[in-house]
Amino acid sequence: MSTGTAVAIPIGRRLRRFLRDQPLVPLIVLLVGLVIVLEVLRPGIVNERWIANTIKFAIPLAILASCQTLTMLTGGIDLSVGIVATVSAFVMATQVTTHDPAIAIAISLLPAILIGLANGIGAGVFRVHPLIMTLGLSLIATGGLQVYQRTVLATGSAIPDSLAWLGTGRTNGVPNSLVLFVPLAAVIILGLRRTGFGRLLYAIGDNENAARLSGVRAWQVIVVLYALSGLLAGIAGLVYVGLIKAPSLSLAVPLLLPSVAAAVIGGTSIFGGRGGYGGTIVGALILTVLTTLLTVLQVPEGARRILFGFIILAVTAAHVRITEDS
Amino acid sequence: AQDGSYTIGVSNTVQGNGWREEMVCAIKAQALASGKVESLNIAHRNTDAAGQLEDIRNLIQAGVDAIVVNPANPEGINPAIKEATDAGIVVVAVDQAVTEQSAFVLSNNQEEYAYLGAKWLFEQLGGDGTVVYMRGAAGASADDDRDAGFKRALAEFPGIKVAHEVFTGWQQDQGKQQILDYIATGIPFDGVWTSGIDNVIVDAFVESDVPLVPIVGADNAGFVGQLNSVEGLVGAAVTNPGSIGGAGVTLAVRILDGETPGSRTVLVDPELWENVTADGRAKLAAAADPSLDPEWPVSISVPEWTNYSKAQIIACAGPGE
Amino acid sequence: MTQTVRRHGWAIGLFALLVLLLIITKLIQPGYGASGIGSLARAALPFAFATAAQVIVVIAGGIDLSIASMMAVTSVTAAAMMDGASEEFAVVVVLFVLLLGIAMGMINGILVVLTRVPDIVVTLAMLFVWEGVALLILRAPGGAAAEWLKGIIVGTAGIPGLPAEITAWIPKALLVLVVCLGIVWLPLRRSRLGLSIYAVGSDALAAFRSGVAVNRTKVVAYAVAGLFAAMGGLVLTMSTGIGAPIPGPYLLASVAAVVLGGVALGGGRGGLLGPIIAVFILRLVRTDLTLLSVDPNITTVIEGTIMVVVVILGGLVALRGRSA
Amino acid sequence: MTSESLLDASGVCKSYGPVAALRDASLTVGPGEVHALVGANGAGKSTLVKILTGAVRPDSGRILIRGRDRKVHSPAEARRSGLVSVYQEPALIPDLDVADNLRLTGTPVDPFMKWVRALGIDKLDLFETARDLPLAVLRILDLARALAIEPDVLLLDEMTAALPANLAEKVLDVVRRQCETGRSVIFISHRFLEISALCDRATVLRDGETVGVVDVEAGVEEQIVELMLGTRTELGRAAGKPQQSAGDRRPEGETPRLRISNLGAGTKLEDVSFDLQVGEVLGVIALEGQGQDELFGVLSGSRRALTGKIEVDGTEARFRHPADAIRAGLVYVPSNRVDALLMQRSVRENIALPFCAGAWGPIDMAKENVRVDGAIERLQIDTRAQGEVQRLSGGNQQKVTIARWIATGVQTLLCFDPTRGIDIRTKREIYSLLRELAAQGSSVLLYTSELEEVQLVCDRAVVIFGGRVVDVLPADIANEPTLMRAAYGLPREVSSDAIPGSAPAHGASGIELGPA
Ligand SMILES: Nc1ncnc2c1ncn2[C@@H]1O[C@H](COP(=O)(O)OP(=O)(O)OP(=O)(O)O)[C@@H](O)[C@H]1O
Ligand SMILES: Nc1ncnc2c1ncn2[C@@H]1O[C@H](COP(=O)(O)OP(=O)(O)OP(=O)(O)O)[C@@H](O)[C@H]1O
Ligand SMILES: [Mg+2]
Ligand SMILES: [Mg+2]
Repeated sequence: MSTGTAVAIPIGRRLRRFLRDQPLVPLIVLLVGLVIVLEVLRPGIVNERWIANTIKFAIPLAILASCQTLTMLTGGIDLSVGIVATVSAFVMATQVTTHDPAIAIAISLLPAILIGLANGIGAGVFRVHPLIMTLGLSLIATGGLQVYQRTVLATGSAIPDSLAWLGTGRTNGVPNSLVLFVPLAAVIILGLRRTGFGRLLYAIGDNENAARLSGVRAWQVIVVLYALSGLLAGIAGLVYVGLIKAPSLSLAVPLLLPSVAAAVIGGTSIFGGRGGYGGTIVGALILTVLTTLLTVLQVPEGARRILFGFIILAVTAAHVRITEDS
Repeated sequence: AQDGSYTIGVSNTVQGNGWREEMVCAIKAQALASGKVESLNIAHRNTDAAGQLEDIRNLIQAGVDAIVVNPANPEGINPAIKEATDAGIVVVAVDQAVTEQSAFVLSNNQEEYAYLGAKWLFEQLGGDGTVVYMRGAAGASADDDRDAGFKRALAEFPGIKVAHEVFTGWQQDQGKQQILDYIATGIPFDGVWTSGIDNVIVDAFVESDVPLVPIVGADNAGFVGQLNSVEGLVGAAVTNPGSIGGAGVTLAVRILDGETPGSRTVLVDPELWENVTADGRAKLAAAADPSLDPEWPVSISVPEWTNYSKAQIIACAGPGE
Repeated sequence: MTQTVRRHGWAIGLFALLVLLLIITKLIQPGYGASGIGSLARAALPFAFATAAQVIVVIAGGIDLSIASMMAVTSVTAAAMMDGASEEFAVVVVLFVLLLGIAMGMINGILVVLTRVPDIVVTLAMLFVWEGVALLILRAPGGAAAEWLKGIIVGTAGIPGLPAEITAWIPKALLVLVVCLGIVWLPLRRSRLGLSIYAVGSDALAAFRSGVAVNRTKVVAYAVAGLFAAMGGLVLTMSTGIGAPIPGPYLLASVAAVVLGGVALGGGRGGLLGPIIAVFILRLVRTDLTLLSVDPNITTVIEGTIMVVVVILGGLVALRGRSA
Repeated sequence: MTSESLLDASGVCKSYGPVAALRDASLTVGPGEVHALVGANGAGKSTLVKILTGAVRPDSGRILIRGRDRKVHSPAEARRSGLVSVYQEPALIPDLDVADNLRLTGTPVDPFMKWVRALGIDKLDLFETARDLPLAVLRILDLARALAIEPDVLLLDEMTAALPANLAEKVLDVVRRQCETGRSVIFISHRFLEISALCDRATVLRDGETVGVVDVEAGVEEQIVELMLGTRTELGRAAGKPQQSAGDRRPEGETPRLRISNLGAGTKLEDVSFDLQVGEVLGVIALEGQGQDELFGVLSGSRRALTGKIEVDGTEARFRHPADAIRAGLVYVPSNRVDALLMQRSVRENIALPFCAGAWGPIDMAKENVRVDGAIERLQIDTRAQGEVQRLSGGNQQKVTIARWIATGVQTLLCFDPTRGIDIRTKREIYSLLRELAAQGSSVLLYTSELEEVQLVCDRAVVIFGGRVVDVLPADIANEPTLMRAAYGLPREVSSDAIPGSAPAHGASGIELGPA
């Protein structure tokens, strides 16, 4: 039996403890590692322009992943974000031909909030599992978008300069989309830690019954949460269409699974009660860099997907191992 | 059935893509314009060959007179086509061929599509240089056919090398990120061949402030507009009309009327419009149509096969709507 | 008796709904008959196997997002192996592909257990992996299927002892489904292994303390899911005659059918019957919408609405039942 | 039992991150012995049990079974070595019915049913889903299942804590008979009465270390408590009689804090009426399943009343959600901590939860600090592992559930068996806290399964039987025998001067669960 006070904690243990208390650090290390691998494979690729491009593509993904982070904290998920973002982008692009851009943007966010609200009412009031509720509503939204599309075929579409500036532009080498994203991320991160609403998300995800006994009306929180998630998805769609500049009927749909992956890689528990938005942002960056890395790898497409899958798994497994109790 | 009262079923397995949406609108417009179609019965969703089997069988149950189908792949839906033709239903496959002999085929020649564009590009480069090869969706048979055409052209130009081959999945956003990444590597290349994800590629060059290289795309309204207007852009659009669906309706109606064509297969060969020669520029200028959705092919009709007006296809209304 | 009704109440309700839908179908299309039921059964087959695979994993407290990709792998493997091979060789192919399915499922399960990453994340990653594998096996749709295999799910079955009037209504595809699911599910459900699967999904800690080998049980559940997915992949090859490397729309459909069928996402509760009936309901709704020649875009809206409304109604019924 | 020991564990250590659950624990059990394992909350008793039965791996330590070195990696392996445990938490699979639960563990049904009957449950539907059974029944079934496979060493972790007195008595009987056949039992309980009535020896754990092994004989309690707590002071005195309560000084005719009239809910609560005065601690006494769950459910807003009315400070109140009850000043402390806590969140977030329920906006951190720290201090919560509440021991977790309401400023506290499974020091702290609250003008409604608590903390007690109030007793005559008689629905004896501390003669009549 050691009797002295534990002064000499082995360095390994100390490192582990440090990493566990700072779960962002290993994620960032990993991100840097991927960038280094990329630079080794394609010397010269990591330059100012590439970094700006990566950030531009990571931002819409990170905003969509914020929807997953917030809903996953309560033990839910939002599978409608891909189509909601697309709806917003498409509605904006078609409305802008007849309206002022600001009005078109406002109009385009309306369906996003409404879909979110419907998700929230289903999940919060009728207690439908969010997976099913958001899946069902994404089907409904897909159909609705197609119907809408028919009615506006003659109007054409356009991307307002302001959104193009936001999505694609750079000022002194810094992507303009950071103007929107930095405050947004700050609000989400602080909101989760320092507001009653943020605390309630964790509380509901951890133990809804306990929250209820403490006087929390969970359904209200859930309804607001999913409406917020819809709004965020709508914003992501607008930023994305500003970046891609081609409003299609499936614009952001391929981002759905990556948005879930970004939140999970970032350390948010899919069972609720644990996680945060900081990790999600790094997760989105990791995924974006990984996509580039696989693009520049000259291997068959099949092998590329296999690698993508295994790398996601390896990253999450490493993160779980580092952050869990030893 | 007597004149003017045909019911035509439609089966399509990709939803939410401009080309396919145009195809469906062409089908509706042609059905209306023909005056011989009483109603359309459209099964239109994202699914695979097995799902298309289901849709075709449902259409058989619904008692349609003819089925216009854009097949998920050339072989997978043969059993249902056979069942339909056995039941006396006329089946017309559009866009892609099917191997079932009892069906009529009115298809875009995908191999030729790729060959034509690639050959033009390689000639443009003087038979020497490197190109970025931006394919469609991995595992799709149309992509495979186009690959065959591209490889055929490549074989004819030993001086051309493929610097980079990627699958865009026919997604605008993926294509844009991929080309931006590649531009960022700084590795020089001389041309880009795309499988129809084209206007975002031009955007990427413009936004990155790098010199444009020759780009081959499809006749999508957005890209055609760029070929006409973007300073310094050299490129070509290869036609791949979505309006082939309307042609399919015409063929089906003709067969129902008793005018069975001599050959069961009609391949619609693509055209190439480039902006290098005056002739090509004239064609492009004539084809350009800024009022169309950028994802829609500008060839909104197939000469001799369709007789609807532009207003009709944009209205996208079928009989009884 | 009441015990049975209470336990299978949801499935019984779904069955009533299915019968109602069949009657409606007959009203819409008076010609709807044996051939219609036959194509319904064939359309339901791949969905049913995908759903069965999902059911067992969900009962074990997990979820498998890689089911459609595994179906693609087994489908292209079968089609590629049978291409140009003899009819008899197809027997070997079938056995091989079933084993392949079990192996893939086991890999999923082992990764879930070893990495301690939540199931949904592991199988999300494996979705990409299996998709890649399928593409490496066949880069475009192709291959072939033995004629006898294709014939298995076509037409109606003559069952000895039953009059022709009845057997004329029983499609072979339905029989194939019942036999394949029954052979695996019935012995499993009543065995200790089956109970263990329920136990692990219900409360893994309590299961561990009850002496259940939790990890092994999870791996088994995933392996059985892989087996069902392989059956689904085979069915795809049997019905289309080829293999296609791009996964079909079976993943989300399987999750929807599982929930509609009364299996709790979270584990431990539900059975196979309800979800399979739900598959038939969803397919029949599709048929009805086509028969009614509803605008295809509205069709998507209707399908989404039905999903949401049925689950909401189910929730309300369950609440009513509990408070009564 | 001197020669050959059945089980011999020594030097067992186990850490959870920074928390050392066990530092150097040892335990020796001989054949035919009932061995008590005692210690304050968080001393490491449950952890030791889990290690002995393979549910948790130790960091180090040596376990000998019948003199042979054994490594047990799972409860299943432990069972094969003859060690079976009934853990502190129910271990039946909630979604399986009882029969399937038995099949899962390979438990023979006939012996199981025999034990179930011996343990006082006459009617058991084997096809009932475990989730639908009350906690007390689940505990009994756990025990019966363990007994049915005839273990050499039976480990009971706070088996009696969640049981009503009649069932607890049966358990003690069964344990006694168990060791008569040469089998051993390791018995964990916070109730000294049970330990002295049952056990041969006791191993005392303090802060994860074995600090002593004593033979249980008359007067050994003081010694155990001393070992347990490591101090000598303040222990001779019990929490003492209730202070002169505010209730007694109350002027006539003042409106009560809470007036309940003809309340009925669910199938069990039929017709209950009583008043809770300002500054009063009112005990509620009932056997298992007499409607007390429903009563507290209705008062806390978690379920709806069918009949009757509730008046708070003279105005009628209707609660559709706990939030309504909280707004009316009625706050609820459930007995099951799992129901009340956010296990993955910090102590701070748990305590501050009720504030967030009403205020979704930015949190005033400075104000929150003051309130939370005040509550932690007042309840003396051990916050070494405050990052996640699940790392606290049971007693400290229970304190957090109360601290939450102390921080809010409580008017009426509804406590449902708040001292279940809590060590004696913590209990006393909670008692004096309740008295203090009452003295400050709060009211407390206290359901307790430990009858002696009525005289320790309450001013009065209402006894509920079959969903109705059968008696209301002032604390000075509410000794255990009187309460017990009333709880069984028997009329009050004419002379009620029973001797405090004498063992109540309960469990004799075959009482069934559920309303009479
Ligand atoms: N114990 C329960 N049993 C059955 N249903 C419940 C229970 N508790 C809540 N619900 C239902 O679940 C939903 C959400 O419950 P929650 O308690 O969060 O809302 P609420 O504030 O009680 O709603 P309301 O104001 O309508 O009473 C509501 O529809 C509610 O009726
Ligand atoms: N899974 C765990 N993770 C972290 N800490 C734990 C865990 N389990 C127990 N502990 C800690 O180990 C210590 C001993 O806990 P244990 O449950 O063994 O106490 P106990 O003696 O059974 O207490 P009680 O009488 O309250 O049941 C406590 O400080 C507790 O906080
Ligand atoms: Mg304990
Ligand atoms: Mg404990």
